[in-house]
Amino acid sequence: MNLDTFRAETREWLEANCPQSMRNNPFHFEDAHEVYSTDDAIVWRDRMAAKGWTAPTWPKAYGGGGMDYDTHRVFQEEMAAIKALPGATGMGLAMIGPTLMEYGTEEQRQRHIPKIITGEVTWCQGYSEPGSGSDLASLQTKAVLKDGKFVLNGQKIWTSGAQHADWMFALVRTDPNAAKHDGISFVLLDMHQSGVTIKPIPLISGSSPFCETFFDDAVALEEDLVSELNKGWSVGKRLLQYERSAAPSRAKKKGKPANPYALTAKEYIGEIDGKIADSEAREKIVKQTMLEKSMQLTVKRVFEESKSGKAPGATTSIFKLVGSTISKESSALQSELRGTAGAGWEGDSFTEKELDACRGWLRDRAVTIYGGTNEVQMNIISKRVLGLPDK
Amino acid sequence: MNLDTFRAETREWLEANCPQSMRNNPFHFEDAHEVYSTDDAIVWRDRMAAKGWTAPTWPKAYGGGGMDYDTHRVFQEEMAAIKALPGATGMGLAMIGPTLMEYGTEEQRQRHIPKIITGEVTWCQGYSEPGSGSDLASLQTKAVLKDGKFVLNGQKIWTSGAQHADWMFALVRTDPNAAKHDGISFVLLDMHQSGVTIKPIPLISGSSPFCETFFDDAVALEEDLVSELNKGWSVGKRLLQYERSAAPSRAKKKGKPANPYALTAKEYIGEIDGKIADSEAREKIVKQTMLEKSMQLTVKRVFEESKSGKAPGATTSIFKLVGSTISKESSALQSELRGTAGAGWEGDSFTEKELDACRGWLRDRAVTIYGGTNEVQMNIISKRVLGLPDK
Amino acid sequence: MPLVLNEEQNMLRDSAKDFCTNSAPIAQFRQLRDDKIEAGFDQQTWQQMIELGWTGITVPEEFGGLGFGFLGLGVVLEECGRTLTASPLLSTAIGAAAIADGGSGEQKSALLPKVAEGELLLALAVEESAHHNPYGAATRAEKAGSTYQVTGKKTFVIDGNVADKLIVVARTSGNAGDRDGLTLLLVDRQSAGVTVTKTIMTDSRNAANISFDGANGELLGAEGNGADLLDRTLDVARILLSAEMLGGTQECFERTVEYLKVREQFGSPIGSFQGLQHRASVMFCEVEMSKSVVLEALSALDDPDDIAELASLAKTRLNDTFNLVSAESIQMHGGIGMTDEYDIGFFMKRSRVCEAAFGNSSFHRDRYATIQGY
Amino acid sequence: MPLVLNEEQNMLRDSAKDFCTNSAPIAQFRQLRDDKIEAGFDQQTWQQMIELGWTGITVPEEFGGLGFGFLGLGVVLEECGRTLTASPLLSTAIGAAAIADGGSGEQKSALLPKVAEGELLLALAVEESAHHNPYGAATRAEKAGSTYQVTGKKTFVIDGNVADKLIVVARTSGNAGDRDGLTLLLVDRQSAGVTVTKTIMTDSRNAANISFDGANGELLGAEGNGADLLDRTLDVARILLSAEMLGGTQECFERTVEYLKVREQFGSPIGSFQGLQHRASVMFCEVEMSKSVVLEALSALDDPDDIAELASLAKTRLNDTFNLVSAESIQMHGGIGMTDEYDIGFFMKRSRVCEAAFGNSSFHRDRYATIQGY
Repeated sequence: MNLDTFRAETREWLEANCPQSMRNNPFHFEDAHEVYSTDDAIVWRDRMAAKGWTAPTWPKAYGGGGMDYDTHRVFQEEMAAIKALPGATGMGLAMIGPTLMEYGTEEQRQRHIPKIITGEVTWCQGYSEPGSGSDLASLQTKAVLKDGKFVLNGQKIWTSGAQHADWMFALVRTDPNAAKHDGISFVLLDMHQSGVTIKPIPLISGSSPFCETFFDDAVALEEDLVSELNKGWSVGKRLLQYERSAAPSRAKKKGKPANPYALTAKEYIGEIDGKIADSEAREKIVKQTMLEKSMQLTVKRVFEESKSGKAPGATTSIFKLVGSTISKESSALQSELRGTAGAGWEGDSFTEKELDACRGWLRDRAVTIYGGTNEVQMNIISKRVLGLPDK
Repeated sequence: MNLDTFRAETREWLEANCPQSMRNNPFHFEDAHEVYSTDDAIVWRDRMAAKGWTAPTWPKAYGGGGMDYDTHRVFQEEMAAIKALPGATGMGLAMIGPTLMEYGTEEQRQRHIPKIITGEVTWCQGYSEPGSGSDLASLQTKAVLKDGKFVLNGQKIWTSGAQHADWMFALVRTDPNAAKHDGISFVLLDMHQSGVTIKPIPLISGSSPFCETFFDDAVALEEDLVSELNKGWSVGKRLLQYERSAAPSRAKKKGKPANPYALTAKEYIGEIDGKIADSEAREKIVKQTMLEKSMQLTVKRVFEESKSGKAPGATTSIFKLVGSTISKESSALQSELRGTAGAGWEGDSFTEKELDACRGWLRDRAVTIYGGTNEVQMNIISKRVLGLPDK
Repeated sequence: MPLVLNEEQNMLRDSAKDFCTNSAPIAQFRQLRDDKIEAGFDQQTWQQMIELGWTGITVPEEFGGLGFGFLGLGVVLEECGRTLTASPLLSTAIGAAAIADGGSGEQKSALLPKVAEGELLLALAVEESAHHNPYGAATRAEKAGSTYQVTGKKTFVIDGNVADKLIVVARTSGNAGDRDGLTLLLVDRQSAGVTVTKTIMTDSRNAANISFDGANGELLGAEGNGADLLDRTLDVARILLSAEMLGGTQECFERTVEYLKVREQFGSPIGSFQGLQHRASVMFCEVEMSKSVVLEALSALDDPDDIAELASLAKTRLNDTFNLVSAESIQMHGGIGMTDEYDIGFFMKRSRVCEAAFGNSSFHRDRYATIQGY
Repeated sequence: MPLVLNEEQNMLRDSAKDFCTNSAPIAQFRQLRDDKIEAGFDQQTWQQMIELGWTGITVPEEFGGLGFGFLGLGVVLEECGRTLTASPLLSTAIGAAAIADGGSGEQKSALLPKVAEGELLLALAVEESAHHNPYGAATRAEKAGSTYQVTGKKTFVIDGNVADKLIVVARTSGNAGDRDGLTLLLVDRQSAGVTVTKTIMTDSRNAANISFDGANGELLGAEGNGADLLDRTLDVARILLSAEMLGGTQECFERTVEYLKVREQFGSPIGSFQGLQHRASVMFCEVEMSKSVVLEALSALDDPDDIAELASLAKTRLNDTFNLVSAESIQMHGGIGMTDEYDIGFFMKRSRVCEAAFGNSSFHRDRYATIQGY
């Protein structure tokens, strides 16, 4: 199909089918469950899924949209134009889907991917354990293969959205005697079974998006072993790359939006001769804004490079490190600029936005910890990219 | 003697005996040789030395001033009141003198200390080598004991003032087979001998306060071995502590001097409504000033604590790290505030002060490197003070 | 003045450390929060503090206090900061300082003994916006016979929900922002025309919005000339709060250093990684300098001196250091530091609220430069 | 616009890298400095640059140039930045941009071909004080028949000592600081009333103080209305200089990373210490972002766009990153980095002078905020 035709048809279809309440991108991942639980959201998901547009670039054979690069770009632009939320979200689409496409058997793909696209099954990730954070490969959850089934015992932590997930992909230790990277397998398991217990973890921000997950003779089927036995580490690592290299959405916004920090500062601090009255606050805003712009241009550069056929370079290694620092500082600044009004916890004395600013500041302390701490990211850059030696 | 009487007599004596050109404290150590080469300086040194006041607290037996704590304080205050330069300066007084007092034999003290006090003999330090900077104990200069003499071969670097020094105290390797800290000895040697060759090192600032020193069968006498053979490392380390813990002079200045950065900024940047026109520059000045004040109060606190009989705490471990950072930033700021006028190298287009600002900025990049890099200081704090483990 | 504690102050510190650790530990603070105790502090603990004489530390002996001075109170607050002990001690001491400095002989005789005995809680009502603004009062006070009628709104009044008397910064002339025309008034919290709404802050400590609708106020100091007394009172507040922040900073830092020694990853304690070691040593430097600055500032309160510069220096340094240390402590603790169950997050929340109180670093750097004339 | 180089630009880069590395390495720069060569650059090298067509890269084809645009010149300057190659290429390109943007048809036809052929060197004389101040001109221009008489003093005129023509920012009305009343004039360096004094800067590159005493000037652009042309010209200067700074930054960073791999202390390469590794990785992030920003800013010059924000972004980022990287490189090299004999110090000196040219970071952050309306 001609791209212009596709654009026109897509625009028309989106206008007709996207509920108003779903034209509110972006949202924070912690709120995903809530955002996608409304009636509107389910209607929207089903309509999008029917066209394969919940997974626009995935093969049609599994129910995906089958779009090529240019078509997908047009699609993204049209979605962004009305700020449409994606038809579905979550770790199925972002992580295990691509992994199965790369490492799964055809049978595994057939069994799991269509349900991810329709949104029928949602996924969570079972990686971290209490003693294994940055040093993930030291994980201890045991899985013993018996009669075509893995029997799992142990504990996972920081399982994002486990309380709402139907399935989990997990790294488990299948050979306790092998070297630490060599005895790990990658398995899929149903969360709705008696051997699995979930306990949400209250965070300093007051929300509980993560859980502890306990396995007490929990079962994963042998046919749900991804890749080979004891070869799970490389699958898991690859999957983390999907997470770390996930760059901010590139869809270009129309017009120049007002600087969001400046808006806050003007409200809470005020102006003198058109300049924010507190010169240090103004300087912080400029620094943060310039950093964001620099990062945005870097994402754009990498995107253009990959489009032009250049092999993905070392630049992507900075995405998680810089991106998470930007997010953390952004939230902190939005709280700080509000002064005491940005330090409220609850109650009518504060507006919704003020409370969000405070909670957001606390919540986003996590972004430099989860998904590979900033320290681990720096290790990766210094060793793999710069080639600095080990001790 | 009554302290008040001492103060009055000292004041009178200083007024009568200190040449006007020597009332110009402080000066930069790199300029010491020049400052102390004038006729006035020699007159001043000789007058001070005759009273033992070049080393006011050292025992009278060796020609020192023999002052107790309180007397010395009064002496310092009176010196500071007229900004008198010390009667003499250099590594003899600052480093090898105290070391000999602690580790030297009586014979060594008798032989060396009086000449340090009179200024007759000046000293330099032979520690660093091209391959041994932060890792000083890896030094390679060899000394072989033969017929009551050590024969030295090897190379020292960063020998401060070697081109003007009469004697050197040096760390040399006397047992190449021992563990690296255990084969080092501490020796004294005459610089005026054919086996010693000195080559000044031009620095980025344009000056050459340091030298390379080459030993080609240079000789140190056996009686100039300090402490025991192969026990030199602990002497050398102790001596470094004199250097590192040397805190800024505590003598209180009368009245409130104007902020030196603000003076520069007012001249080169200007003011709006009494505030420095560039708000970032103003903020930098406040930050630097507050840091200096904080450090000054910390020196004061440690001083008061030691006076009150408290054992010297961990606080002194921050002196070199913070102090050097402050010096470096101070010089950089004085250059930066002058804009392009602070980036001049030579010529009549710039004032003396402008050229000094640029040279000073370059020169003081060294303060976080010499005498134990900031990185080494951080290692010391984290391991010895905080007790963080080795790997 | 000497930058070391005397014997009396050392004893006070030891007793405070012992009391806070054993009778008012962080667990107590957590319980207060979880139970949503309206008063915001533990009454029994508070009674014990009174019995220990803490409410009288800064009250002169002639008014029934101990006369131990601000240095004495500072070391107590530092220990309270370590255990996050909630009490109206700080607010009341600030209020008492205002009365001691600006009150009439009659007011001092009437009020200070009650403070010393723990019978009178005080709070300073100064802010009207989300950022510290000492001369920003729009609240008006109209003279009515021998008293004043106060009308306006105050926000972020620390302990405003429990104080018996409020010291209200109002305006008898001029406009918001003018240094002239400010007047300080004593207003009973429970008197007519006063409406108090407790605000729930992220640090779970007391603060309130208070509106005044013709409430009765008693003059404290001179009418229209309150700015000098206010400046001095705020400097007391800044320095005392810095002392509390110093305690929180040290506790948070020490807990983090301990964690670095025990938490293992990649087969080693994470404290053996030089990247973290260097960051820890930078924090150590900041903490050591913070101690010196707070000590000097407290001494300056006792030994009449120009305290404005030192107050701004102390508040800036503790704002920045508490912020640095509490943020680094979360990062170095990793995931567990993000959980509500673990105490380390409390320090970051407390740091955030303290930072905003009585001037953030930007405010105080600007003030410091202005005082120094540039 | 695309953030990748096209084939032409890639070829230009390869050829520039080859030329700078082999024909104009740092050793050449050192020699120029040690010999105190008055012109400040190597004539033979400059002739080769002209032969390579570099002086014509940004000159439109209709005027005898290559028309490769600013992106093309940017990659060349980046390579020159790596080898610290001294030449009047940057100044002349800035001047040519002013002529192309503001000159009359006649001026363009007369001057641009000469620029392309390397026969005309240009320099922009804007500053009158030690800090960048675009509208700060007090230098006056009085109309006298068809020309103007220029009187005043300029400082820090880059390549002012070698340029054939100076583009002088003067004032035909108003006072220093006013945006209105500025007029740009072409003045022959060797004409009567022009006195040029070369100033010796820490980076050993060309700069001059120039005084004008009734010197003859030819109008460039509109009288009294020069600020728009000046802004655009300065943005060109800022972006092109940022491109050069990017080269210096990268070279300095790469040399330091290499040094970390080979220098051993405590039995290990110092690059194996995590403290240094983490600092190196922070620098890597800054360098990568710098590349993107410079590329976008150069593209914006070619593809008419609002360049002011990007120019301030680029200059700020490169000021800060070059400063960070060159300062860290000295620290990480330790003692040897302090010696004149070692090249790494040259980058810090160059960074210092570049930072002050066409606006330091404080200037550009203020400008950026102002453009964005806060």
